[in-house]
Amino acid sequence: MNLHEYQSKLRFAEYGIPILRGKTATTPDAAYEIANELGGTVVVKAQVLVGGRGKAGGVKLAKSADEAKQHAEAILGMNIKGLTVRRVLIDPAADIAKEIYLGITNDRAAGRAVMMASSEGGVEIEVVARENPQALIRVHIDPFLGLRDYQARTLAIGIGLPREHWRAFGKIAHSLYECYVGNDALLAEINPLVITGDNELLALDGKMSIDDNALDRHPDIAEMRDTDAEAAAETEARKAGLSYVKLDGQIGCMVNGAGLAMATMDITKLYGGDEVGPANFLDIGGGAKAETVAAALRIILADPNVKSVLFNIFGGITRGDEVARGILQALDEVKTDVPMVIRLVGTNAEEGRAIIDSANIANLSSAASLTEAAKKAVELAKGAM
Amino acid sequence: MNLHEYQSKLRFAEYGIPILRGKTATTPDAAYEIANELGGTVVVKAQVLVGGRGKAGGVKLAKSADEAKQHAEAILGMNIKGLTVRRVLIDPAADIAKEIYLGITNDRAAGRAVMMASSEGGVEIEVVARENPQALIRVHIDPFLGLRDYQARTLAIGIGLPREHWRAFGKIAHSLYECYVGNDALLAEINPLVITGDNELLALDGKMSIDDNALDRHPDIAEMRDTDAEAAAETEARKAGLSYVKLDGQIGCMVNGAGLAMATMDITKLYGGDEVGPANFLDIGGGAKAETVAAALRIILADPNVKSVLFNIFGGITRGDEVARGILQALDEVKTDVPMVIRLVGTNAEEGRAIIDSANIANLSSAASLTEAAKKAVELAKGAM
Amino acid sequence: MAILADSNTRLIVQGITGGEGSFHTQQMVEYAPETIVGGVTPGKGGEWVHGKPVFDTVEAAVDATGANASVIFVPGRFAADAIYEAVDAGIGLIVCITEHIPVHDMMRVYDYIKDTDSRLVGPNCPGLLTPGQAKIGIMPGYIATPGYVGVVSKSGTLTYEVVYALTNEGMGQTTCIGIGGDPIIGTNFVDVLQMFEDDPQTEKVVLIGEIGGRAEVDAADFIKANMTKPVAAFIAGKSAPEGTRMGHAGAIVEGGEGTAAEKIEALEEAGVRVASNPEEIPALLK
Amino acid sequence: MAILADSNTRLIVQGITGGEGSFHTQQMVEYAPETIVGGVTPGKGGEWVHGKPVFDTVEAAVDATGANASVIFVPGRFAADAIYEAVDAGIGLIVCITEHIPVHDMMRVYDYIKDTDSRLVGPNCPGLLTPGQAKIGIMPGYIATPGYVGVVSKSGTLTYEVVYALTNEGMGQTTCIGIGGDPIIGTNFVDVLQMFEDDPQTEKVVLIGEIGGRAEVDAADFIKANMTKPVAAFIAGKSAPEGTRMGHAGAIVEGGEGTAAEKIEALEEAGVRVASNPEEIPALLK
Repeated sequence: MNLHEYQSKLRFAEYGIPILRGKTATTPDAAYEIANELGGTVVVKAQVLVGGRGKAGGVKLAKSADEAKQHAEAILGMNIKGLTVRRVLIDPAADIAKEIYLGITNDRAAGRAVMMASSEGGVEIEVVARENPQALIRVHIDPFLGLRDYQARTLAIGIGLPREHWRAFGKIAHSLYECYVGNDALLAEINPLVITGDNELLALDGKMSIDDNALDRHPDIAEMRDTDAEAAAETEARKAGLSYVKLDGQIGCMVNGAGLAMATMDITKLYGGDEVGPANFLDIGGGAKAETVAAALRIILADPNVKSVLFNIFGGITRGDEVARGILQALDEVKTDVPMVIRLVGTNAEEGRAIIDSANIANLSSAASLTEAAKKAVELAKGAM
Repeated sequence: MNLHEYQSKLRFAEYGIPILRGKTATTPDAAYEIANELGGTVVVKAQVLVGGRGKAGGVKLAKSADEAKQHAEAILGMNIKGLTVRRVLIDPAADIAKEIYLGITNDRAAGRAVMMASSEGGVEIEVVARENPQALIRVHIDPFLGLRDYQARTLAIGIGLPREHWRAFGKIAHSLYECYVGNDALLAEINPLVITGDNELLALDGKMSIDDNALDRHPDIAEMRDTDAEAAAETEARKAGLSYVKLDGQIGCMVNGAGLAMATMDITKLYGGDEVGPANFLDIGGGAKAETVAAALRIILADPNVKSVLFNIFGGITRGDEVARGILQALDEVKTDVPMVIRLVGTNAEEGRAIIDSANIANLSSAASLTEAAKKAVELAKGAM
Repeated sequence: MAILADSNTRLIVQGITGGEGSFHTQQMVEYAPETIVGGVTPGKGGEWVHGKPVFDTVEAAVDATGANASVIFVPGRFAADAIYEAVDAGIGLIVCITEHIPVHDMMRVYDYIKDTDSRLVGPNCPGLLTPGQAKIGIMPGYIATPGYVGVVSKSGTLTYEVVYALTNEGMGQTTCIGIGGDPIIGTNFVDVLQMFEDDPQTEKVVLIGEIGGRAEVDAADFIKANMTKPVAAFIAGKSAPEGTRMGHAGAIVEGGEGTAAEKIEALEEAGVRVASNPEEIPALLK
Repeated sequence: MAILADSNTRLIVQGITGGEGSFHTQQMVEYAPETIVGGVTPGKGGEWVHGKPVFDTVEAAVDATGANASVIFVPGRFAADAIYEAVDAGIGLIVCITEHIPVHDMMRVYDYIKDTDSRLVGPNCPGLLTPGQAKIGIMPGYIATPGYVGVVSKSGTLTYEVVYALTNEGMGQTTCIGIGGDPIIGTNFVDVLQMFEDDPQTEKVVLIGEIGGRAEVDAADFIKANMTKPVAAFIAGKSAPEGTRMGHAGAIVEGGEGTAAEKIEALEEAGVRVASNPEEIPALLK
């Protein structure tokens, strides 16, 4: 789960990282009030869970409260990469002498957290890593020891930070580490971390991503989830315990298991070529209970692009006949004319296919192999276009 | 630094360990008020930093506030193994069904903390360890992982605790561990941990010892030091940065280094036999600066038993002539007639001895070896008796 | 021969009295009764589940049964503790089926276990299957048959798909192992590839990967440098868009890294035959 | 030959710009100039102390000088961090002179270092001296002379006393090492006895212990089981009363355990000649 800039920065502040004390507004009038209260030049920043808001016009400097209101008016409701801006952050404008980068995430290969710093702040870290890898200094952190002073120093030295800033930088690095651990974050990033004209260090922009698997020990964070930033279908899927991602194609895929769901998507794309492809990723998890299948089917069919549906269920321990009955029961609840192909594997898979076939549902057919099922679903989708 | 029972139990309570909510009194009248407020039967317990107060009559049951006052009157001012009782704890009387032991300390050989439990509560753990070692269950704790649930369970199983108490016991074990770590304790012990008639677990008595080396990160604990419980000389020595322990003998020893100080004590005892022996342990630390030597000398001479003083200074890096001058300067400040022997080693030790000898101080002589010096000090002490 | 588990394995089930644990214990007992020696659920010591004794601690189970392997079915918030307990009791092979363990918990587990003699497989994995000998975890037994192909995978049902396809083509397996798709796992592709390379019975190897991370690229490097046995592979997620997590906690392409394309390229460059459809795998191994 | 340090040692001083660090650096440089290659003080990188370069981190010092040993003079609250830094930089021998390190800090350090290739000596110890070759720490160089006796001790000045007595009797030393008297130390008697037993130059060994703990009893068990070379010993604190701490953080007889009497008994039972006066030691070795 990703946090907005203002949410991330408030978390940072709780751990002692210096931030600008701006406020957020959801209306232009509120933006005016905040800018007025802050006085001087302010920055109006779209709070939206996607990169590149600056280029999209979502960040504007305002010399007066009136100007702040105008900018808020323009930014609120703006669509940035498919997401609507519903909130702006009004921060005092900072006097920036130098921008650096400081972030922490988990390094899968090392099995540890890695803290990274770069003297090139304000640039996306992936870009630095790709184009100027030696400018990116990394230290791996022992999860039991935590960040050591000497590691913070190694980062400061590595990015050529003047000695006078080591102490302040070290404090921020420690705070960021504590913030990362304390919030079960997958990523905590200050970008840019600026040195101001007064030689103070300041977190100007921030980003945090929280481990969904740890949200039950952070109920306060779980409450911050911005469902506006999710497709409605994803919200619904999450509530039903399903893992769903909407894609651009025409073939609705319902699969058990994430790897198999991806493979199923890939194969519809393989056989669909440029014409048709997967409409979604959807993992219904273990088994295939009627209510889960029904919820998944409703979500898939809510997508108007969907022209055919492909069920790919590898029963595992479950018996094929049971799965077949679960699917029929779900189809009984969710009526649809969209053509569907079902491919069942598992103990008693043949019995399962027999049950499907004997149910004589006009728009539902079965297939023996994944390849056959995918080809059928592709044909059906093309036929319905 | 050892904490009193009431101090230890308040720490326990901060970490969620259930205790009786008694209060302490330093006067019989205050004891009456507390007993009256608590109502019912109470226990009046001497707060004194030494074991065996029960046998000494320092713990008494009182059925009324009047009786509590009488007991407080008897206990306050009582001398228990050389320490005067200045405070009593008035606790409600507990309904005890069963007493167990739970404690944690550091195990030098393992380099780790060891948590110990025994079904024989109320008995000194050393006695259990000696006489019934299989009744003492131990788990060693990884300092980075902390106590694991399964370890608390292992203790509960090992002491035969009924299953219904595992959960409560586990919580107390975790709390005790956190209390031990959080307070930089060397020892944290609940003895007895009782199961009440209502099947509740309760820490009836508690003991904590805090690492002196960590007191600067626990200023609240450092303030709790009970200087009443120290000999005045020990308090003074501690303030002067000296390590001093009063003993029963006649030869004041002033030595640099703890091991050498003990060895010097041992040798005076070796040559003094049953007649004379060391009056103290005293480590003046590195070097021999005049002000340190003067402070040490004042402390040694304040003991009326002291009949001779033995300086044993192994100069290490320091030069012998410098040490000699430091000692003469100190003797100039602290005038005394007690006979003294000085044994100096180090670069320029002979020059040092020459300086001592040429100062012509009537009651100060020098010796070349430790053996010679100890024998001299023994003779001088015998002569002065 | 096989890797990690065979008919001599002495397995305990941590969380044996829970719903999942009990169900899969039954499956495992049916598959290879002698290999299952007991289970652990705190507070349930002395009970019996599917004919196997339950203990209060792993240590007690090890003392009584001589267990040398453990499979973990306890809920996410207790899983790390269950792993520590198994390690401290000297269990050599620990297979953690539990999903949804937080990454920070796993970073600590990973660090703790690396200096011990225990091997962790998973978490969030289907476990492993040595056909005809041992079943540790939730992989359905009927999909596999004894033979000479080693299978290693990040996935669950996709693994079954491939194993089933191999079995249907008459290509039996030495051991099938699901290592899990989480960002931090105890045993990675390279570890298992080394074991298959060293296992005299394994003749060919199948690797099933997916988007996210660089484990498949590391595997390709290892294969190129160290493997003599032929390897076929499938990488799931070719059609997945960047920046979107696909179910598995680890399956996400971040900052252009971890794409299926780069993994496939690395594997092909290492001489691995990469299928575009998992059902092609048996043909690629022939 | 010698143990732990010789003329090939490349030593850095952590805390080289501090009062203690600077003073003892001078002493060490005077004793064996080639063995001291630099120092570390954060924020002072680029300076020079007694002709040796100062670095901001241990890693930078190792990169520039090839250091393989470090001696730590930083204040107590920074000492654990200094040890971790030295370990992480791959320093093989870390000698911590610093005293007053809290036990809880040391329990973590002890646990961390045991799975690494680094050896810690100390803390709260005088360090070690290989006469004529290397001096790491604060032991005065003039008290020792090259020879064939290995000396290991929990103490500081008491060690000097014994070494000085040996030197005065013409009995030179291979290496003199103070392991420190704290409850948790990196290197114990048994570790050093093993090294002396393995060192071809060491012919005889002196062990200097004191009350508290059971390290001397463990040493006696080790000597009985494994040592062929003669050992003489002195145990300080015979006259110390029970339950009172004697200076050293570890020197306390608790619950009747750790008395001088039981240690002396165990050592004598192991064939060690135990002196009742440290000045007797040379005679016992003859």
